[in-house]
Amino acid sequence: MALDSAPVLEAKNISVEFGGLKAVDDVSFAIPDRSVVSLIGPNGAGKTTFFNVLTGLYKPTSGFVTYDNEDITGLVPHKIAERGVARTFQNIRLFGLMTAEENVMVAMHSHLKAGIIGTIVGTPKQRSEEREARAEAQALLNFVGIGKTAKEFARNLSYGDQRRLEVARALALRPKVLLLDEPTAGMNPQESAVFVDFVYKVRDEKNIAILLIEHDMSVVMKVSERITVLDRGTKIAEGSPAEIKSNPRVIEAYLGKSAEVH
Amino acid sequence: MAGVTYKTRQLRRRYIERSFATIAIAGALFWLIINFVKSPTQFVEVTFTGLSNGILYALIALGYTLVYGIIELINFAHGDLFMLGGLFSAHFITLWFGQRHSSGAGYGVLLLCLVAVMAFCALINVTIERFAYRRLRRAPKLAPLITAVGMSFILQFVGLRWNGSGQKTWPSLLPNGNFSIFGVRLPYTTLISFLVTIPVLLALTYIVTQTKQGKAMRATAQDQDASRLMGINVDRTISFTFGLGGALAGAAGLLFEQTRGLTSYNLGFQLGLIAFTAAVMGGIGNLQGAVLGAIIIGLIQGLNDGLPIGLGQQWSNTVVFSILILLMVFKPTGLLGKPTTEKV
Amino acid sequence: MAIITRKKASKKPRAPFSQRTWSIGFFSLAVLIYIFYTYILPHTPDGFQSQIQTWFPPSALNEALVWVIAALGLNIVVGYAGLLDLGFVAFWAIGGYTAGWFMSGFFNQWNFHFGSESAKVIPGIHLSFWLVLVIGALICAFFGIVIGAPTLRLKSDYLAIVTLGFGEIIPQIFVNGENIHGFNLSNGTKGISPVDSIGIFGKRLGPFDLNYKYMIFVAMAAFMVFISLRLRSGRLGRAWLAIREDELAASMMGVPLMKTKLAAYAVGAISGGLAGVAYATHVNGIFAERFQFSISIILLAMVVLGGMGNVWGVMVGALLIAWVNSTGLPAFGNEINSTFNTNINFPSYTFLIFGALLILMMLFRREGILPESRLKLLMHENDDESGNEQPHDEISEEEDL
Amino acid sequence: MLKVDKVEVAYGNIKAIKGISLEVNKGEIVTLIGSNGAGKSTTLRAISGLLKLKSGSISFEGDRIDGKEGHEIVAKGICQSPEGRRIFPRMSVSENLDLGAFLRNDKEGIAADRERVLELFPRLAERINQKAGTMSGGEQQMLAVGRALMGNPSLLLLDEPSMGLAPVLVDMIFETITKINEQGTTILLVEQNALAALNVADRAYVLESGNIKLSGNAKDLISDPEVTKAYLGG
Repeated sequence: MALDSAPVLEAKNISVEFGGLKAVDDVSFAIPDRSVVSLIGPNGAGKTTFFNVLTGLYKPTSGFVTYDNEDITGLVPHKIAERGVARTFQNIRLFGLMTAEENVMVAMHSHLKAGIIGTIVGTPKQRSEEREARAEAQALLNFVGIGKTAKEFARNLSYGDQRRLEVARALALRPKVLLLDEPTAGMNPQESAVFVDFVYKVRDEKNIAILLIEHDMSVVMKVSERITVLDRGTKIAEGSPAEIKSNPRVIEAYLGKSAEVH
Repeated sequence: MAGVTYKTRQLRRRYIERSFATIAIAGALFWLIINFVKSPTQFVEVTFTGLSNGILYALIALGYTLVYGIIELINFAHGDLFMLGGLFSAHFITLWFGQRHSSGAGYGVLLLCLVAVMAFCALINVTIERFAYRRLRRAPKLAPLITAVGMSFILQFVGLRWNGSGQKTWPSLLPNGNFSIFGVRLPYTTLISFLVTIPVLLALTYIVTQTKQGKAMRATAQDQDASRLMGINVDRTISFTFGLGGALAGAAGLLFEQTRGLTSYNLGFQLGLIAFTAAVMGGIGNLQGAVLGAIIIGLIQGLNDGLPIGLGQQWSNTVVFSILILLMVFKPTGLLGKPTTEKV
Repeated sequence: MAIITRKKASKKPRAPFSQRTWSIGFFSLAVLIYIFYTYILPHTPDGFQSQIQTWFPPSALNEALVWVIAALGLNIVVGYAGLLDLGFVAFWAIGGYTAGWFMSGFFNQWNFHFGSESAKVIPGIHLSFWLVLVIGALICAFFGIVIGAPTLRLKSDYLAIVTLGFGEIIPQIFVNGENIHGFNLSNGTKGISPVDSIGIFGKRLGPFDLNYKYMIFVAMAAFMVFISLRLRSGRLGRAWLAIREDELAASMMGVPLMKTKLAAYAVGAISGGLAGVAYATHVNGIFAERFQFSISIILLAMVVLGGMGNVWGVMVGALLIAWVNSTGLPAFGNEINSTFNTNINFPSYTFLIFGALLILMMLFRREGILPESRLKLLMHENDDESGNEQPHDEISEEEDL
Repeated sequence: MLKVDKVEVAYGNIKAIKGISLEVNKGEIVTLIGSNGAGKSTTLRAISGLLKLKSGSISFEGDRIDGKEGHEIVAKGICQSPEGRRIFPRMSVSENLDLGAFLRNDKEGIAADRERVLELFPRLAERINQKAGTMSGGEQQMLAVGRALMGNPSLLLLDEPSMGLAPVLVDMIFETITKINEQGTTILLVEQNALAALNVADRAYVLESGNIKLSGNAKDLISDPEVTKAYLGG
């Protein structure tokens, strides 16, 4: 377990307001290096908003985010991404009309160096760089188990393969943290079970930390080392799967036995 | 402390923008004052010319803003619709009813023509929407935009066949000459522009804010699916909006034809572009914004074209579009527009 | 809302467009046309020659090639990166005036010759055509970045408007540029004429050396094709495509949006500049009033009709439209008029034909004549049998993003 | 009253619901529960005519309503409070309510319903002239439900009325749902908050991946181990 290692990505006292409504209210959260942690909560709890703050899509109203001890609050998304915070999307957002290989190679953008002139002329350096990138993309596709689909348009892949391609694409950023936004949405229980193993494989073989937003409790309970529960924008609980399972506030938030508490 | 850099960066940007705006406004004021001191009567006269241009632009700009507000389409053909409105009016008054001078009967025909031209342009606009844009509502944004450009070409073709390739002049039924208030001489046509435009604008405001159809329009503009759930016939509401925009363009066409006494097939493009700029300036989709933007642009143009110290008419478009670009850079939502939430 | 299953597409992806086949085809056709005009045509019967002169005069061919060069540049902006540009004429104009400034006797207060084949005694700045091409391209790239930098943050519609405004301002500056604080920038509506002829291998091309100009223009078009294809297959091209598809996802994958869009703008502007210089030598002068909005629109039509994103489609579109516009329609009209003894002014139908063409294409064949395979899918995304729009997350972007 | 028969709906090539059949009888509260992406909202949107069916049929009081336009379905007496509220943010509360009664012309009836809605949700009366977009999530939810009631529906479709609300408000919403039902409106309720929904409902359908997995009496389903498992990971 990697919970005691130093945090690779840390958010402190994050609040986000939209037109006076607090979507996230003073949430602090750390992702230890090489850990698998989860963020759960009912619909509208602010999980995706929080996620969007970590990746730079939203700017927090207050609070800050550090990555590798560097302040990355309010940086534009591509700068956060190239530092090594990668993500997938709740509703798959692949570049549907590009091949699987191209999708992965887009994410290598920040690692590649070729300039306009180099590309036009086709310098040996540019050519070898492209070759290597292609090989790396193929390796990543193999890693997630869809190596055969390299030349197919992303939108023609099956749903499960699209999910895998999203992970491969995110890994192409060579991240230290991978944020997965409801990766098992729309999967059946067997597929979800396979996915759990896959998460560990990614963590162990790529040496990265993983943050999971998830609805499927069976997945969350199995895969997470630590779970944070958000409800209506605030953090209501944090702890190991066992602790969370028996936490009355969490049960309330999920099953709506609200009358007793209030 | 971490997080501070980001805040200061934001503050700095805001500060730069503020100072830039202050300098720009101060410069403009300085220019106005100098001109005013130099020749006050001329100043007032060109202000009124600018205003009367501005309200004409407003009529056209509203058509752009109505349509953009409801289906997010820049209706490029709208300016050309205005041009056709002018042509229709000229033919209606001069050729079909043979009115060439200011007279009682002339005013009757004028009023009749106002109704006819509004109906005429409304019909064209509704037809265009029905047969072209509606079928492209789900297509990528570029498709309806290019279709609108195509429509603009077709309307220009109609104008070309109807009017010929040159500019044509027509007699005006409006009284000639000027009247003067406090020593400032103003043409009657300016007065009449106001007399026609203001009721039309009031009627529009009434329709949009008070009637059921207006409510349906505003609802559809905000959320089409939710509107369907309210029982609103979204297709018909969009048609109605196109009709309304068309009618305004028709009124503008008549007004232009009568006050300037000319028609030309490519007029719609030029004026349409300026009116569109006005709509964007005010915050596209926002009705008051369109009127405000149009009046500002009319004024800027009037002042620039007519004041003793100014760049002069030949730079008119450059001035207008430069302001547009600056505005887009610093306040992309326009003067009264609200930041949009984009659906991604 | 989520998507549950996805039928695996049974179709194998189509074999990628064979760029090599197309390139060879283009080259062979260009050579054949050259051979035909230079060696065969003079030996054919007079009747045939005059038919060719009516329907396919070599000057029209050259002009069409100029359009091809510009359209290929616009294709990078619109077709690759998905940025709508309605003011492309500005770059064309800037390129044209670059030729006017550096390849004529216009600045007769100076006398500077470099690499030009024009007589040394003529005052003015006379640089080599090839050098002017480079200068024009650089100036346009510069303006592309200047105009792009503050505006590319804008959402697509607004970007279209700003480019349109830019496309109106630049030509007006040239129209009024006769006396800017006493400096004559552009000679106003009188324009700059004549422009030096192209010098090649120590030979000056006269106005009737159309076949040489043809070769030069073909080479320029080929150069643009080459650039387009090379960039498309590299790192930048992938980033452009990604931005076209999903800007937000692209930025989350480390693609810098501004820089990438600016690159598209700059490369597009360069081709506009090249076309401007070429056009100036083609018509032997620069006339401010020719740079109208309709040029921007015609270029856009070429890109759209040909098939956005596919260089060969754009080339076909550009050749076709340029030909219809310059000779096809008048020649066809004359033919009809003389056959049926009518008196219809066919060129006045240009508006109708262009308008109808654009609308009909958008309604029935949105992807263009020779579509890029992916574009075809994109353009028909939502008109499948169910007609239901794909649901998306709603992420409200803040103003300053 | 409402009969959904083997309905399939697809987005593009992707099937979101794959042959759902369900029935709602007059006077009932029927709930549709299931995890995110199970196809609950898609079902409601299909009933309201916002989505086209790929196959199957929907009938209401004996008439086929699939293939009809959204506004025609509202005219038949089916009103929906959609997922995510979808109120008109730049309009006042009062105007939003008026829009709910868009198709009605009986002034007295409208006034009576308005009174009824403001009685159910007193908070809306306090905010009657406020722009709807500036209200809190809970108030917006009340407005969305109230707006749907203004259509005087015989069948009310509620899509996730408790989403993102504070517990006090959740209770209040469910109490109100019961009240509305007692006043004679049939309700089809889509919820993630399964327990609360099952508590107020007569019958329930459990959706999973676009199919109906379980159905039956709501009271029986509460104690069903499969339902518990789906919601807390067993």
